[in-house]
Amino acid sequence: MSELIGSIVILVGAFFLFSAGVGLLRMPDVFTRIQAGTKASTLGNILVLAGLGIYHPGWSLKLLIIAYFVLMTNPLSSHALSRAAHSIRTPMARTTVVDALRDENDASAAKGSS
Amino acid sequence: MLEMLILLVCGSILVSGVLAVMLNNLMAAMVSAGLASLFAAASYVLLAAPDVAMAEAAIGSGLATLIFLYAIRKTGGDVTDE
Amino acid sequence: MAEIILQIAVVLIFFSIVFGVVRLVVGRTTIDRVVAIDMLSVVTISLIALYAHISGRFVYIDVALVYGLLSFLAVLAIARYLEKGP
Amino acid sequence: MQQDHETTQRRLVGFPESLIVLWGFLFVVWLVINSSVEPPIVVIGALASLALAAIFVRRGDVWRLGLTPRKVFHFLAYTGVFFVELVKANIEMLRYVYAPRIDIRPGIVKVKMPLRSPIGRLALANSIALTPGSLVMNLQGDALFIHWLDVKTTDPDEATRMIIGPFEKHLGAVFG
Repeated sequence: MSELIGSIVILVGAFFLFSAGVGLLRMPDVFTRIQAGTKASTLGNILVLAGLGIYHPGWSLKLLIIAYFVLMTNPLSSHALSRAAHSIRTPMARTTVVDALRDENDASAAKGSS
Repeated sequence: MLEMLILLVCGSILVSGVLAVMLNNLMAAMVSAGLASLFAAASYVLLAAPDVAMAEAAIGSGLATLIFLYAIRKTGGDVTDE
Repeated sequence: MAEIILQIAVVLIFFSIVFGVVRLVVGRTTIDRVVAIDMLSVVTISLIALYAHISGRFVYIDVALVYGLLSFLAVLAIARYLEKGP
Repeated sequence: MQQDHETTQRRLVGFPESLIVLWGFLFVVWLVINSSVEPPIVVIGALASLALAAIFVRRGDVWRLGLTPRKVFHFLAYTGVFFVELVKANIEMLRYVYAPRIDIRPGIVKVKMPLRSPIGRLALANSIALTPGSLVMNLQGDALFIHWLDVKTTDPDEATRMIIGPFEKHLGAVFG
């Protein structure tokens, strides 16, 4: 019984990894790609590790450490990437409504120069 | 199933290696070289050599990328495409 | 039954790697390629952990652990470099 | 000279407590990674993690948590809320990804940061990066800039309530 539950959890995790790939391919600009890739791959990885933990309860401490590392480092790298992409002025999608960060930077630059 | 996975991973090594040679942008070429080493580590695991895979992951994917980055920063010559 | 479900999961991860490599080849800017390498490293961690179960050897989990620590460092260094400028 | 002495004093307030917290954390990670309790491994791990903790605790008072049962309870509640939000975020992401035509209106909005301590800010930023359609981009003073996948409002107060509403109570209780 635990084999069946574990394999179904692993299948759901693999489906989330697959949709991370589809999102990486289909989204219109860099920032939305970062969001799709990061979120779906994090949950997919955690679900695959949880399914393996259901299979082998003896492995679960080390799997927990791996899940903790991924959960801590993946948002950090996505944050650093998006900040770098914004600071080198990567073009955003055409449907973008508002960009408060660029407004703020322009305002502070104008205040500094005058 | 295992043969399929090994074929996929080795094909990915080939694609990223060719890309690392062909690209004009230095940063993108460095990223592709790191990806080739990442897939090489995965193929070592699939071929049942976990210690070699650990060394490859530590050196090739982590350390070599940092050293390339340091060298690009020292020379200061970055060629952009387009 | 469980074996068949695991094989379907491996095929899904297979296609996820294919999509990541396509984004690496197509990607217009450098940031696109770095996002692809970030996603591919997480997918590869899952693949190695799953293969540790399929082959039944506990040692392979250590490779996934080392991987998860070091790929993050490379991505962070590249992002800092791109932000500061050459 | 006097000033130098004062800064050393302030830096060492709460030194033993944060040292013990960081030492215990590193030691548990070492034991799990080695997955054995033989005497040489335990002794080497204790010495190495003590040295690392003593080096890193001297830089600021980041690790001074002040553990109480109330904080532990709020941290557990925060973990539950976080996983519910993570699953919700991914279901929403699936809806965007598999739609036949991607119809989103992304944008960058500005919200207010309610927390003070550095580790609380780290936890809040990491949780925002994993919740529905939002990603922290920059932090200037007390203002967070967030890339939102589907912008519903551009007013800072309304956006603050909508994005960091679920976490604010528990994280405020834990980290202050």
